[in-house]
Amino acid sequence: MELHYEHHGKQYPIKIARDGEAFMVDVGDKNFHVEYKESKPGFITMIIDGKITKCNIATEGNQRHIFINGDVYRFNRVEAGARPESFDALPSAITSPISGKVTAVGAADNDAVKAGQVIITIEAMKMEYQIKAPYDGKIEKINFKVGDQVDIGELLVQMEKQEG
Amino acid sequence: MELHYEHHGKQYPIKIARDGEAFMVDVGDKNFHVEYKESKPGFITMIIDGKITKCNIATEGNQRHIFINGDVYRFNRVEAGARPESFDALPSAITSPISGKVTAVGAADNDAVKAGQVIITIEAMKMEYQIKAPYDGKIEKINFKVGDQVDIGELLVQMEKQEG
Amino acid sequence: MEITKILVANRGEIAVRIMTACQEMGIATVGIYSDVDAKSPHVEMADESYPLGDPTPAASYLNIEKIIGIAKKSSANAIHPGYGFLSERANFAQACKDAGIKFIGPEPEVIHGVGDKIEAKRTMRNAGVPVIPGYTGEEKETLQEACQRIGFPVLIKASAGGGGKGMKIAKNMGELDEAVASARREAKSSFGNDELLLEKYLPRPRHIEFQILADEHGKIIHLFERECSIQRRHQKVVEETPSIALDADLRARMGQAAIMAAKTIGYTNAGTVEFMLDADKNFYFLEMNTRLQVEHAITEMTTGIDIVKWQIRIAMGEPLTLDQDKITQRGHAIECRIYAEDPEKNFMPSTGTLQTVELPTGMNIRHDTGIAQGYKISPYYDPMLAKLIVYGEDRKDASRKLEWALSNYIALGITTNIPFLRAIVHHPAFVSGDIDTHFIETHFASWSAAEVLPPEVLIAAAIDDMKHSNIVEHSGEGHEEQETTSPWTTVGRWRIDS
Amino acid sequence: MEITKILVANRGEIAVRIMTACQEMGIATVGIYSDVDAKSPHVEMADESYPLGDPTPAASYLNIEKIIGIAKKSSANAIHPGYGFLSERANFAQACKDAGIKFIGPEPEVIHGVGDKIEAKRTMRNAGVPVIPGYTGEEKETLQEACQRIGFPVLIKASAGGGGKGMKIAKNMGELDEAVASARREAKSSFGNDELLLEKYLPRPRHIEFQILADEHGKIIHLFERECSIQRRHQKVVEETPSIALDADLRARMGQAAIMAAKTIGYTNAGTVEFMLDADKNFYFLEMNTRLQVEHAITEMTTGIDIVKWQIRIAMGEPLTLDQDKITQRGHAIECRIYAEDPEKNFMPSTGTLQTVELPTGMNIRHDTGIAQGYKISPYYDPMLAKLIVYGEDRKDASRKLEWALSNYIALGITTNIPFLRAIVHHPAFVSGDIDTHFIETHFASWSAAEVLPPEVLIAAAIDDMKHSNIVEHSGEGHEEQETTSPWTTVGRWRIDS
Repeated sequence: MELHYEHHGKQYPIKIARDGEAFMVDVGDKNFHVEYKESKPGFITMIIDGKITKCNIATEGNQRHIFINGDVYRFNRVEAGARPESFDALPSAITSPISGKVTAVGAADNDAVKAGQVIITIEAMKMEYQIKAPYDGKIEKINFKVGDQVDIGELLVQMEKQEG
Repeated sequence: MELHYEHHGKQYPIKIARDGEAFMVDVGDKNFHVEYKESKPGFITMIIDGKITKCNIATEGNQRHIFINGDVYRFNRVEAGARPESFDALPSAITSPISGKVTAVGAADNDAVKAGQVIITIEAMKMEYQIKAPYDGKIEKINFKVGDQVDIGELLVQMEKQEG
Repeated sequence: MEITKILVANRGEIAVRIMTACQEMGIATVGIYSDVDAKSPHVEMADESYPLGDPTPAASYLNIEKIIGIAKKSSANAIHPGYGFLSERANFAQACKDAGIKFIGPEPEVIHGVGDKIEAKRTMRNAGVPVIPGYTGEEKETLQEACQRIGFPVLIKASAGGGGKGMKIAKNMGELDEAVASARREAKSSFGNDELLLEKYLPRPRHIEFQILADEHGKIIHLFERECSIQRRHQKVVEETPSIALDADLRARMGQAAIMAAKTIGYTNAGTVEFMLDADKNFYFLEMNTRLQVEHAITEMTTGIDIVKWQIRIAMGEPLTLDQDKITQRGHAIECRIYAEDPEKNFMPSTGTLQTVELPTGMNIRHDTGIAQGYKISPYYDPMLAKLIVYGEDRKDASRKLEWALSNYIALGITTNIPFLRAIVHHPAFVSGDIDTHFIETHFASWSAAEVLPPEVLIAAAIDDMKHSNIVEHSGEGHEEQETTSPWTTVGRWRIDS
Repeated sequence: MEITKILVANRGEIAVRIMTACQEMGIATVGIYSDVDAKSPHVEMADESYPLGDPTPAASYLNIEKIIGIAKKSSANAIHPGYGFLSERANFAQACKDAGIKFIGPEPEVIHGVGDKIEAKRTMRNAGVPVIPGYTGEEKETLQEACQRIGFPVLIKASAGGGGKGMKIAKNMGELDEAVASARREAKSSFGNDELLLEKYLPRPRHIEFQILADEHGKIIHLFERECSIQRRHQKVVEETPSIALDADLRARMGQAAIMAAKTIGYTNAGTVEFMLDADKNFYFLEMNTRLQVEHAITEMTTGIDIVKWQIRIAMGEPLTLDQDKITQRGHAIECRIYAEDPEKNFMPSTGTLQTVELPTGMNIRHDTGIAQGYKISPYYDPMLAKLIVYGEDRKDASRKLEWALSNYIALGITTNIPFLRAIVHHPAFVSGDIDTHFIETHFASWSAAEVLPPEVLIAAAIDDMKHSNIVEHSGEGHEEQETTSPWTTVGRWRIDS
């Protein structure tokens, strides 16, 4: 079976097949023979080409958190050929990077805004976070008003990029 | 509903009924009004006649382990009217108080034995435990031989008490 | 006064810490909790706990009326405020006093006096405690004269301000006029007030603080220093003791200054005197924190003294039986604050649910926390999840233990700063102790955890996904089902019916 | 010699303890496990682990050939034996040496020499270390003359024996003949050998031991004493340091004697010199343990020194950089051994599965364990489940912390000695420090946890049983089902498919 992961805008296609109790995994042009044991949920020991590697996994929807050798890797499982997602380069939708309360709205629907202009301010955990326009453009719709609770990932603002 | 518990040879009959979300419990001639919350399995907070009490429960078969105010109580749930059990006063069966390996057998079927005579020696955790005859009598059957593994509670020896 | 029941007016790890001390001393505890904290460990731990309702801080842990009401209702005769929230509010200390409840901390007037930073500095200067040289306009001299007195570089900042806005540095007299004009413009636009302060600029200051204990009979001691230079957004991230910047002489002088500072204002209970230490080993009083400090644990590890128990004993009117010359500073302790935040995105707080959790344990590892596996991190309060504190025979030993502990600190499901903390501990500047308050902005301005995914990470993810996709193929007897019946997954008791 | 990979030839808490030290030092670890230990934490923790098969001690953790074979196969260049098992077997130390593997402990000859108790005492007496006065028959005097030299009471015991068999006390010369005759009869019948030993009888001795560190360059230091008088079946149950029986002078003299004992035999690495201390504060060499001690942790807490790391450094040939006069003993530490045993039934070991578990945590609580919730306790090895170690500013503070910790130590499903340990800590003789090696038989001869069930216990059981009986009535949507889906019961990650 083929699986695809995305991390920092880069896609990683993986091919995987069972080999008896073990697995054969292709990463890029390299092939690995892997024995895999889950001692308790999320706690994994692998023997990759003879080398013992331990790791931990947490999964939430498409998101994967993997702890290995003291490092944590966060990335997403994606469909083959999916366009890379990135908050920085969202074409028209600005989603909330944090859960919190809207304390200020600095623009209105149909306003023209400049890149860097603060559109919405969200207060979370005693600190303020400013959501800025990623480019010059026009606000199509602001989905929240002052006092609203907003969750991480929710669509805050729909924008139209000014061409040229 | 009525429940019976036994501890140190003594029986405790309890009457219990639901009272809305709470419970009415009779212990001896006293009646208690109890609110009961299990925050996670085995972790319990009760409000007994207005007083907060926390405890922990573990259950295995009829056995109850309850941790309360730093003390641990071990006792059994029994059927109403059941005869009190006691290892010391077993009429004809000697069960193993420990899991281990039989290292010596000091009598044979049909032997006459004296109270205190060692019938079976069990080795467990680097120490030896001697199973002695609780009274003068006759061995009916010894269920294990040297080298056997024996589990806690298993019937080791069937005896017949010598009358008089 | 005998304290028999303490209401802990806080949440999270510090509430748990304080309640443990109370229980060891045989004192009953009262917990309070907002709606989102109903299942928190501090609620379970308290002998009795009462709801505050609405989780908004102002409506819950900052609600003086509600909290005093609960204290009265539960017959608590003392309140421990912890840190943050109401701990440095003079009006809360006063409200406790008015209600006949002992506030575990200094007197309301002392809190009030120290709260006015400018006034506090003036008091300290008059008492002979070194304060950073500056110019407030009160002085009978011109700005230029003040600069000559103070020495360049100087820092010009808005007196109303904070957070770096309206701050300018002048390196010499030639830069002064333009710096002042620019600062005034920014101050005006940011705060609507163009009043300025001027003080000596310390290029690479360290933040060094001294722990104080003062009883109600006039005895004051210090428990040595804590080096807290590693900060982001003016919040401490890594603290250690002893500071490698101090030698025995400087330590003694700073300790004396800290005691003098506390004595001058009639301080009682535990407190912290914060200093800036410049590259030439000059130190200046910065401010005094009139409460238990987040990082108090490193002092406890190196001195062997339980600061919270002493807070309670002092509040009971007991005399300090600790003597300055008997207190020893041994070994080295480091604390890391574990935050739910994303260091790659400007330390933005993160929320979510703690999933796979396994904490490092072992000798000389102290883990103060108020959360557990399965907990939802809400956006209402400070994003600090826990404090990881280690002790070693020396700084190197402690650092290696910290590295080990961070490398074995498994807490998945929420983005935390753990990889960032590891990077700090590995950094050559940290290893050599070459740190100052600009450490993070200097060395970690555009830090990123990992640019590429190593093959073993992809392999683990792929096999895990393949195994889970099997559930769908052979539904009903797949992986999830096995997990549920495995002994590994069974929390709590089992019911093996015989 | 650089040690790069250590095989830990042990199991349980001590294997975990040693592996943590290795990992902090950057040394790779090899674990070994018998069939019943396949899921133990030490197996998970090691970088690589190898099976020993058959759990019988002789076939597994005592199997020199298998263990040396695994060390060679895994390229481990050192072996740490822990305590128990092979730790004091000279032939194992020799086998390691022969295989070119560094044994972390003293030389085989030293282990062998100390293993012969009578020979060891002779060596110590010759070196001027006080040894209990006695008569072995070698002396050129009559039994009566020996008794006059030694002073009554005297103890007569079988030289072949142990466990109290063939032991008799004579309080004066008039009782001597009958005591000797009686001891001889018992010795003959119990051991088939009527040879006797005679030594001074100490009515209420304390067991006091000193921790030693000796490098391979001739430097020896001690890390002060441990009081280990509270024993059952000659196994220690509660240990503490410092001992309240020692003052500074006696401590210094005993420390010197301990160093002398180690020096005399050319001791290297960590070791323990055990003494008996009588009511008149005379001390006598008892024996030397040539290994890490179970109770080493209390010394680590009061001195701040990591004994296991020093064992490894010493084995690498590093010089001891600790100086005797710089080592400080601070505060008070107490250890309790948590055993799976039934104190109401003559400390019979218990087996079963650990169910509801919640451990006390907090500052200055160290919990060394190699088991976890869901573990089956098998009858193959020592019944010690864990060590609970606490530190306090003084003995009272430490005792109260220990009380708190034991009162919050929830480990149900197996009968443990925890209620018994609480009873010890509460006992007036313990509180006042009036302890000796007969403490348990004197004060707890027929101890029983609780005679009656209090109403709240019965109420809890009844409600729990009623709730569970409901499952049957409304099968399919009852309590068990809820438990399975409750977030409380979910161990490990969740899979929330979006």
